[in-house]
Amino acid sequence: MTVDLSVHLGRLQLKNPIATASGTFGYGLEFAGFVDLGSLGAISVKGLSARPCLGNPPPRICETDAGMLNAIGLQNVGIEEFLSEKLPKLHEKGATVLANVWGDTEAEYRAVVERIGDDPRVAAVELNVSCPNVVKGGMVFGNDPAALHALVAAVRPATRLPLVVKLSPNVTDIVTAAKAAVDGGADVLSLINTLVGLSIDVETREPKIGFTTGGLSGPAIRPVALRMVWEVRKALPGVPIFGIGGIETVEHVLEFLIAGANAVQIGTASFRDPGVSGRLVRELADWCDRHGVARVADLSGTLKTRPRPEKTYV
Amino acid sequence: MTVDLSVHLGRLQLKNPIATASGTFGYGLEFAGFVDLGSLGAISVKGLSARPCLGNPPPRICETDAGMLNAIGLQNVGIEEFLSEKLPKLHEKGATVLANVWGDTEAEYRAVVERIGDDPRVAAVELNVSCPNVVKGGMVFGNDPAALHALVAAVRPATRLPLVVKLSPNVTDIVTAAKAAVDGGADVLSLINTLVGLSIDVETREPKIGFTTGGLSGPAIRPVALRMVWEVRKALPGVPIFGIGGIETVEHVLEFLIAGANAVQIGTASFRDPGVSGRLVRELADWCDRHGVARVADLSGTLKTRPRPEKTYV
Amino acid sequence: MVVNEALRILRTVRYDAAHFSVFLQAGSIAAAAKPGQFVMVQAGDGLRPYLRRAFSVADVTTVAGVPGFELVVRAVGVGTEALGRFAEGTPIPVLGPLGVPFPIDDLKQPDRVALVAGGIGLAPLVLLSRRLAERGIPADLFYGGRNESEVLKRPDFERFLGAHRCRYATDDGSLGKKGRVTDILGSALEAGTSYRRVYACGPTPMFRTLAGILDKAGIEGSFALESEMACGFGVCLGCVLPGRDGRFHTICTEGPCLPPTAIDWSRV
Amino acid sequence: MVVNEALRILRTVRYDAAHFSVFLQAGSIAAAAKPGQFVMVQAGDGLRPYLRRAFSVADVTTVAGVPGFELVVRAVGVGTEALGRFAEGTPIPVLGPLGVPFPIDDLKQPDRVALVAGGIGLAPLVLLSRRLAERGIPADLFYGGRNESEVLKRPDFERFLGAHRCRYATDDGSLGKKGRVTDILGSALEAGTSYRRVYACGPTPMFRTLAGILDKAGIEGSFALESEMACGFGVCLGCVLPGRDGRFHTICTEGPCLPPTAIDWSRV
Ligand SMILES: Cc1cc2nc3c(=O)[nH]c(=O)nc-3n(C[C@H](O)[C@H](O)[C@H](O)COP(=O)(O)OP(=O)(O)OC[C@H]3O[C@@H](n4cnc5c(N)ncnc54)[C@H](O)[C@@H]3O)c2cc1C
Ligand SMILES: Cc1cc2nc3c(=O)[nH]c(=O)nc-3n(C[C@H](O)[C@H](O)[C@H](O)COP(=O)(O)OP(=O)(O)OC[C@H]3O[C@@H](n4cnc5c(N)ncnc54)[C@H](O)[C@@H]3O)c2cc1C
Ligand SMILES: Cc1cc2nc3c(=O)[nH]c(=O)nc-3n(C[C@H](O)[C@H](O)[C@H](O)COP(=O)(O)O)c2cc1C
Ligand SMILES: Cc1cc2nc3c(=O)[nH]c(=O)nc-3n(C[C@H](O)[C@H](O)[C@H](O)COP(=O)(O)O)c2cc1C
Ligand code: FES
Ligand code: FES
Repeated sequence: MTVDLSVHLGRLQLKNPIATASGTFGYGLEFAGFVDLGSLGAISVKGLSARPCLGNPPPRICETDAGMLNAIGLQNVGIEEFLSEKLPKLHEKGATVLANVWGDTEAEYRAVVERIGDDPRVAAVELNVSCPNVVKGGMVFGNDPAALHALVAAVRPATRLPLVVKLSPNVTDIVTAAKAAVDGGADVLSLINTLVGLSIDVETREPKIGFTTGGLSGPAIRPVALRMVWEVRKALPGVPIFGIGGIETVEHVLEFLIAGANAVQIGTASFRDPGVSGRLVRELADWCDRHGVARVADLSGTLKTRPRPEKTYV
Repeated sequence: MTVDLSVHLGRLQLKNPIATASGTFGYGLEFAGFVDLGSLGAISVKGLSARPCLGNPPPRICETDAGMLNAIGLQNVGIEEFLSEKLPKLHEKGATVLANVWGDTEAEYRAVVERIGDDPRVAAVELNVSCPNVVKGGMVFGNDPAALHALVAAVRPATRLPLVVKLSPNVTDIVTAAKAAVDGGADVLSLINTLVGLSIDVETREPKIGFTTGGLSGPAIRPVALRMVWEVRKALPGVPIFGIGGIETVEHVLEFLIAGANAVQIGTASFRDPGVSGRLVRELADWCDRHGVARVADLSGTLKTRPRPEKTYV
Repeated sequence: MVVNEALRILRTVRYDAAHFSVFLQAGSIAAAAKPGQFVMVQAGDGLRPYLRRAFSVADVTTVAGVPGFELVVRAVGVGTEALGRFAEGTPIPVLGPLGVPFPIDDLKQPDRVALVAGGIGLAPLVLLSRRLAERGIPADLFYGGRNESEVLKRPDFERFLGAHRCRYATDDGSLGKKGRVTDILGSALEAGTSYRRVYACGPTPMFRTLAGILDKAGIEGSFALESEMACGFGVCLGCVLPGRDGRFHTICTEGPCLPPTAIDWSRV
Repeated sequence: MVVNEALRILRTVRYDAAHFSVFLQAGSIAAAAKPGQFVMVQAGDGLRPYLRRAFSVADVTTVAGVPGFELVVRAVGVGTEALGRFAEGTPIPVLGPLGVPFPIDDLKQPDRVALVAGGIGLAPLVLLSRRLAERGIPADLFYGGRNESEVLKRPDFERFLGAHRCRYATDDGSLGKKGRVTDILGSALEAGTSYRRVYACGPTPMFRTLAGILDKAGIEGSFALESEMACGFGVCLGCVLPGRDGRFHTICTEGPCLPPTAIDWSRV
């Protein structure tokens, strides 16, 4: 059986649902020795800003149980160097590129997206809204539905490319955030970014991360990510979703697709095994073949839930 | 050196900071063969309701990476049987008892707390506010600051015992929730309860938990719990805190104390090792001894944070 | 009394890629364990597996003169696989003995009983066979497996019960009758054999069919049930199965051995 | 080229409770590895340790005729401990060779260099010694440890460099001079010895002191630096150290071997 691995996230068409997550796959090129970049569904590059950013002082990372914390501080080469040095090479290798972007203010977000414009070498722009809103005193854009809506709406006119909004999971209600992003003009949602966490060196009594808190990623967060994907899919069945969070095996990929994602992004797992994303493309095809699934797109949102019971008392 | 292990959480005085978490230590008595119940700082019993509750249909639990999901559905013997059958035996064994309680409505919460009243065999009442508010269409009490404030204020007059409010971590801003609880009359805060998660059996395409979602506990959630303890301690330095979430070793206990907890509760770890809580009391004393800490209470909130850097651009 | 102790692995015997026996140091568990009881084993001190896993005490025995007890295991996932990989001599945390055993104290001399095993459900029936043999209670074994090589511990069963009392069914007919274990028990009952009680352990579909057969025949049963367990001693309330009375039965403390009539099989 | 391969453990040699060498099958890493480069090793397929750990390629060698390479390890936590527990023959995922090696290609015959090791920092200096010896470049070793038994691989150093060129310092004076390694290097410099370049690996305080000494003496250095690494090949940006230029240096790709003048030691 030839399995049809292609998936459509609205206007964004991918040859398969295995993408890589921003900040965990560099600018893609670093992985060329481990993965055929053109064989992946998509590559979300390290978050780009209008100006090159130096990032946070170390220590920036630490291991936690079944995961890690990071506070890289969004170090990146800046949009100009990306467009002139990285993107041409990615394009040449046949990569489907998601340009992950961020800014400190709405204007900065807009500036970097405008610079990308309608560049045909970019498949979609992915907005990382987990950035502290410097104007609103450090409150995170993605954690305030009104600020999120305004941000997406401000950025939306800057490009005709599909706009992916990557949501923060550090919210009471992911559906409200999802709606705000979609109302603002998001074509696709990516969920989730990292959970905010803390880890302490008890001998020095210092945080293990220089920035004090960091973003928790890896298998530890997978159940939370899956739940959020399922909630958003239920509430907004027409909105395409990238599922992200602790994916390491083909079973994990399937969990996200069944929960309602249309595609997934592999994050921290690429640190443990730089070849994992390429392998998952093959393993997913094999799994579908063995299970008689002709089109991988048909798996999306097929979770069979039972009706929730009422509480019963004696 | 004799280490002073005693801690004060406002009016709630504990012989040491090692307590056990509700739902993971039964009614305490089941552990009598593994732990001297009187040697623990406190025991929070399985969440009690006005009427005995049957709980959810199975499957109720599943393992996840570095943790587990549960949707027990708050099965419990009810407050009457607790007071007549369990509490006398706990009291006899010298246990310091936290009566963890819940209800479907404010009135039910109040009813169960009134039934406890000022019972001197109970050290404090612990309100589990992670219960869906049936009146408000299933929204969780603890996820809406106004409902949380109203609930705590409604329950507060029902007892003169110290009132502990156990917060839900599934919120955008734990500090807002903490303030709502304290304004409503909470003496002490317990944080955190479980994160809502999902896990899927990809062969059957069914959730592994009958209730679809479940509460994530265990080491996976520790960084999130620690971060929330630190945030609340910073914002409300005078409010005593039970730190909860993935604690398994004495280093984990110390992380929570340093982050700002005054005491901790051991949860899921008691399933893996029923003797862990008793052992942690001894190990904490040893650690303090080795490190020249005369009073364990002095550790609380001693995290040394560095000033957060501004973003720097090239 | 339930104890939580670190017991050394005395020996691991492999039957095939998926099945093996682990012999553990007796500790204070072996002497106390009754047929049908189980232990909770921590396979590794890491995070994967995270929770302990439940295993029936399959037999109480000695290994090269050292007193111990046996677990018979089918590797189906991370915990069972990890358990099979430990080196001999490794101490592993074991909690037990746990749960309600098979009721056998009320059996008297002329009583005859049946033992029904499906797949890895043989495990608790080995120790049961030993104890019944000691008491002189005649017992017929009905044991179904996928094929001959997945029918484990035959020499022990045949030694305790007598080879003539052991009947097998396999999916491929490689041993005994081709078909299901409930078929061969059903034939025996139709042929007029009657039993004071039927002890059984196996997968849910077997239990469901068997519950129907026993109900119809009016024969008492005792089933060693399974469900996912986090604690094994009644505190997590995770291991319940729905009862006929509308309540939920805590399998680790009210069971694992329960009469089939306690369970609402339509909801399992 | 960096490769990601599963390599078998050929042998594990224990020195004391905390120190051991692991010899791995050569794969395509051994032949390509240059002194100062490192590998990222996954110790176990489970969750603890979760990330790979970095180890210097300590030597390229053979074990019972089988080509391989050596890691010298100090067990300090979960990953290093797990690495020491594997059975011989176990395949483990290894990524490498990684990073910028010690610069040695520019050395010419009359050049004389020094090697400075602190504690487990000996590791990359073994292969460096071998290569310098092959090239006939005279090198003095200054090696500091807690005590004699923590001074590892002495026979190799003395074979490659000549015993008379190897000087030791220990905290307790059990081998060589009592004191710190930077003291014995300092004495040599004061006595008038000069070096074309000083290669060093050790803990941060040693680096900081040494950077000061070299700066004052006007001697070039190359330090094999350490920091916590999640990926090892430049993509997580987790392993940075602050540079004198105000930027952050990605230690896994710009290093690990960097001149001390690149780093802002006041902020490390
Ligand atoms: C009282 C009792 C006695 C048991 N005795 C034996 C025995 O003697 N020999 C033996 O091989 N097995 C026995 N089991 C089953 C054994 O506990 C499971 O096979 C084991 O927990 C699976 O763990 P795993 O990590 O290998 O698999 P996982 O990867 O955790 O799961 C693999 C599959 O097994 C299911 N499973 C997980 N835990 C259990 C469980 N506790 N019970 C049933 N299914 C489960 C999962 O849902 C999944 O489908 C017993 C179970 C119970 C409750
Ligand atoms: C390029 C490079 C080469 C190295 N070469 C060797 C070597 O040849 N032999 C050897 O024994 N060790 C070497 N190390 C150090 C080794 O990687 C760490 O000791 C190891 O990561 C600790 O892992 P763990 O799980 O045992 O300890 P953990 O429990 O993770 O940590 C224990 C302590 O070590 C610190 N630590 C953790 N990771 C690192 C790290 N990558 N670098 C420095 N400190 C760390 C932690 O902060 C903590 O204080 C090297 C490190 C780097 C970066
Ligand atoms: C080191 C690191 C850096 C990251 N940088 C970014 C980033 O620049 N932009 C972004 O949107 N997400 C970033 N993320 C988040 C990941 O893309 C992903 O959402 C998250 O790690 C969860 O997935 P995982 O558990 O598979 O890693 C980063 C994650 C890590 C671990
Ligand atoms: C099986 C189970 C049942 C629980 N039941 C309750 C409960 O009845 N009331 C309550 O307040 N918390 C309950 N909790 C939450 C725990 O008390 C604790 O807050 C949470 O598990 C996090 O701690 P841990 O990671 O140490 O387990 C339960 C947790 C588990 C795992
Ligand atoms: S396994 Fe915890 S109550 Fe039965
Ligand atoms: S370790 Fe990831 S960039 Fe250096």
